[in-house]
Amino acid sequence: MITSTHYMLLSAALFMIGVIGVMVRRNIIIIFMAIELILNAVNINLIAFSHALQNAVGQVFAIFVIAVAAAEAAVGLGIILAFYRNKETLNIDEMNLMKW
Amino acid sequence: MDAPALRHGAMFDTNELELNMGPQHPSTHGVLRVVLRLDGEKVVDADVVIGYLHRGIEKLSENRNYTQIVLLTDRMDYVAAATNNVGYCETVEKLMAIEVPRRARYVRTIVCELQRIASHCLWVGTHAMDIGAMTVFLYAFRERELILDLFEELCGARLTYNSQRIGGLPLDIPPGWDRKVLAFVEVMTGKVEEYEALLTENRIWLERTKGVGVIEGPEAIALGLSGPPLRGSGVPRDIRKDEPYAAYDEMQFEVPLGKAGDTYDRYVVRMEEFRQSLRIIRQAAEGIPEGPVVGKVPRLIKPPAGETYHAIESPKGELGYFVVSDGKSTNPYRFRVRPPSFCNLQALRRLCRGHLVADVVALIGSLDVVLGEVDR
Amino acid sequence: MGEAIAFYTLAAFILGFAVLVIATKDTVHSVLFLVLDFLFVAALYVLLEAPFLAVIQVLVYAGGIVVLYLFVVMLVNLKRPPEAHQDPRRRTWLGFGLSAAILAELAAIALYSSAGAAPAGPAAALPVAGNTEQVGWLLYTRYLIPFEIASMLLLVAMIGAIVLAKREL
Amino acid sequence: MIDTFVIPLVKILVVLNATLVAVSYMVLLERKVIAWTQSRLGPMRVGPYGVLQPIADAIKLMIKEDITPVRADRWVFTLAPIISMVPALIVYAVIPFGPTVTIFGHAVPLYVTDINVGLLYIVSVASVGVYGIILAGYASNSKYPLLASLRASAQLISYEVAVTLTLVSVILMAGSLSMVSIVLAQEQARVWYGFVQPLAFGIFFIGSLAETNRAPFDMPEAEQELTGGFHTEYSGMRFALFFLAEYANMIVVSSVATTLFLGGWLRPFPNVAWLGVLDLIPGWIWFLVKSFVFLYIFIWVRATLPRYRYDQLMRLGWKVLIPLAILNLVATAIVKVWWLA
Repeated sequence: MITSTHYMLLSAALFMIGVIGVMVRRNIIIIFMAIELILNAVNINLIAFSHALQNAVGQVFAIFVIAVAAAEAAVGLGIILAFYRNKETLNIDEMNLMKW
Repeated sequence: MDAPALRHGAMFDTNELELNMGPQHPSTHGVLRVVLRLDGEKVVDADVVIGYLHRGIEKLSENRNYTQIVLLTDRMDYVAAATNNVGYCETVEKLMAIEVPRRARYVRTIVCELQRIASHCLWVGTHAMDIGAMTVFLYAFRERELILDLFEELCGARLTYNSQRIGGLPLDIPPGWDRKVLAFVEVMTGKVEEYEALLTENRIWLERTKGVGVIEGPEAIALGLSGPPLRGSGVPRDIRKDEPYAAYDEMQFEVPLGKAGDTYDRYVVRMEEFRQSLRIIRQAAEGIPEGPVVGKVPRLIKPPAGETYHAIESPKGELGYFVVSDGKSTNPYRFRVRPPSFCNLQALRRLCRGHLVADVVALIGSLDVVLGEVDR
Repeated sequence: MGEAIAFYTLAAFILGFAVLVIATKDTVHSVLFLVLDFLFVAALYVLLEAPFLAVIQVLVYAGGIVVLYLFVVMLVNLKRPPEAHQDPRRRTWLGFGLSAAILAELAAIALYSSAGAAPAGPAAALPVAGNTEQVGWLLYTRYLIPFEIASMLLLVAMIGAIVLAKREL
Repeated sequence: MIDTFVIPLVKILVVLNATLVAVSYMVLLERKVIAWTQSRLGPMRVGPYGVLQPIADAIKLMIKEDITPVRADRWVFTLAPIISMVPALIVYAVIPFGPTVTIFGHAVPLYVTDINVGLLYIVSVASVGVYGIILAGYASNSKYPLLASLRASAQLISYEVAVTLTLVSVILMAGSLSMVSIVLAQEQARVWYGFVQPLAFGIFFIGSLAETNRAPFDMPEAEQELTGGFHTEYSGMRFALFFLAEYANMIVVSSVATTLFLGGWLRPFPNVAWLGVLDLIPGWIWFLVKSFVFLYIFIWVRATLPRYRYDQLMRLGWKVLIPLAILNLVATAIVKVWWLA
């Protein structure tokens, strides 16, 4: 029997993989993709609960998450492109102009 | 951060891509190589590289006697080989002051105009094919085939005709040939309408050709263009009218002119030339006079010392021959060709700039170059 | 039983590909693994009886967002590997540690909370049946304003992306 | 047991095989039709009138050397043709070829499955197909394929918007995302949606030409400009997969067009009672005939029209088709709410 706990654990594991990606990798595109993984982990949770509670509200929220992810990807990749044109790098350790 | 730095290089570098178009490329019409520098899909610069088909025809000619050179000229503009023959023979005749009989001049006119139609058939086919209309290609080749049949009957060859001799024709025309030519004119008149139905008012065709590669009249002259590319820019220059050769002085025809000087106008000019050529062929075939086909030619062709330049209107433009004779040998001292394709190709770099990759293909097509003639 | 097999298979694929996404050197391969990951997440949604969301996941994520990533990866065409340089003050092990802590925390929440909490009562009955209809109904009635805000957000993102990426306006 | 396992499996087998055969004969049909347009004969050597040509082609392509460029990305290079082929095939799962019929006492619906989100499924699966093209261009590590694949993906993504918007108008009319319900809705309305939604049908047709990379929108594989397009570096069976995927996609869009705009398996003019005799012809034959007509128009267009330039194509997509599709959608919604409700 698969309960929502199983889904939560899966989601937690996916979330963690995403967090590791964000913290460990230095290629900013990979970091963005790790963020997408995190958002997906959240969505799995939302839909699992929507299933468990037989309530479609969870799916509505998941749609909002997807919309936000789309917006984030568009703007984020725009920033990456603009940055790349300036600095010829995608390494997040070299993006330290604003760092104090 | 200052604004100028933003625009130039340092801030936003434009990633230029160098793209080699050719020598092996389906639409560079042979072995033309164009080195494109692209900004995205936009052409920043186009470097035209030629010479992949160079056979040294001019130098070879210095070691051939005058009659042997005729067959070398076949190998220049191989889609209109007989026109090359006519131009060369007339040059030597001019140098030697040989009078060509009227019958031969009429046949030469027919031959030249048939070649113009054959060449334009090939041009309209490949030009349309480059722009993606594949059917026109096969239609045009179907009609070109009829012309090749006529030539096969006239001189036994289908591509490199070797159909002229200094002083006239090697043989009289086969009996009934002029009637076959007239029958062909009837067929072809309808076929030109067919091509035009597929292209002339096609919206996609208009969008692809109008305003692409505009070149104004004075600039066209400055670039040394000739033939349809020049007339497409509205310059009324046609050697058939201005300095008539063969029997053109006895023919009624008009010289079609363009206005804007874009790819579409060059297309329209050539399409109209189809009709004018048919008109000329009909007049010439109906009025072939009786008589000999070879003038008074000495057995040994050895022109007097001197030099001459003679140009004819080949399908591609001004095809000029410059022959220097030292008066002692049976070989020319210097033989030089002014090929229309080579001179028209000069314009490609100027035309391509600022257009897209797809336009480069259309522009090569609209200049109608034959690499055999460019490289010689 | 069937559900369990499906769940464990999908979970294994999802986690496996997720690890590959963040572990692969070649960025393009990484993007590909991300697509596969999203496809398996979509399959998981089907298992959870949310077919509409599964299709949206494929359409928007796999067909839209990741294509954007692929475009960017192909456009930037790096001359040197993106991870050649490392900040000397970077503490990679700390990243792993923090991530592990997050996992522990989330797992604890998952295990303890659901063990005790009874599922809330069934949701207020909607006037329509069927997954797509229900989602649509909620989106256009109760969540209409968030929906409009989301569309504004997308518009702003679109304009922002164009302004950022266009070379000259 | 029979109803849950055997029949669906048989159906999947039949649909898959029929599709693959249809795709290879589609190639022959295209060559023949274009040849006739151009006053040629087309393939005539293999079998009577060249009917065995597809088999000969398949054998040739299979025994050809399979070249992988040295500097290509091996895995992705191999994967790309598969990625473009698979979505083209799995779409057939939701296409209704006919109504439910009774065979040996079993009620057999003439479609593999009817899912609630059928139309969205088609759109989403089709959107995955673009990866095949992008990855082929990237993995070849060569300039022409790269340019072509960037063109292709930009084209696919922009025309997908217009096409999907027209689909939404049809969904509004039918009130369902399921392909079968859409056909049934047309049966109930006694009219094909192509007549009610001519604008949407037109946009769908143009958009589907662009989405399947067909002339006059065949920019990505414009032989005269980009030599071969994204599959320049491919050879043998991998090239064949790209080729087949293109034709499979053509059959997909014509099936979708038939279902959405031409009444699926319904006979022509379902509103005219005295044409009822036409119902004697089984529905799946009507479906095939309509799809065939659509495919024939595809080929006809290819033989006739020149090719658009890339920027003109984008302008047409974004500045003409998408605004028109949105207008059509809004108009449909207004009519539906105010007049029909």
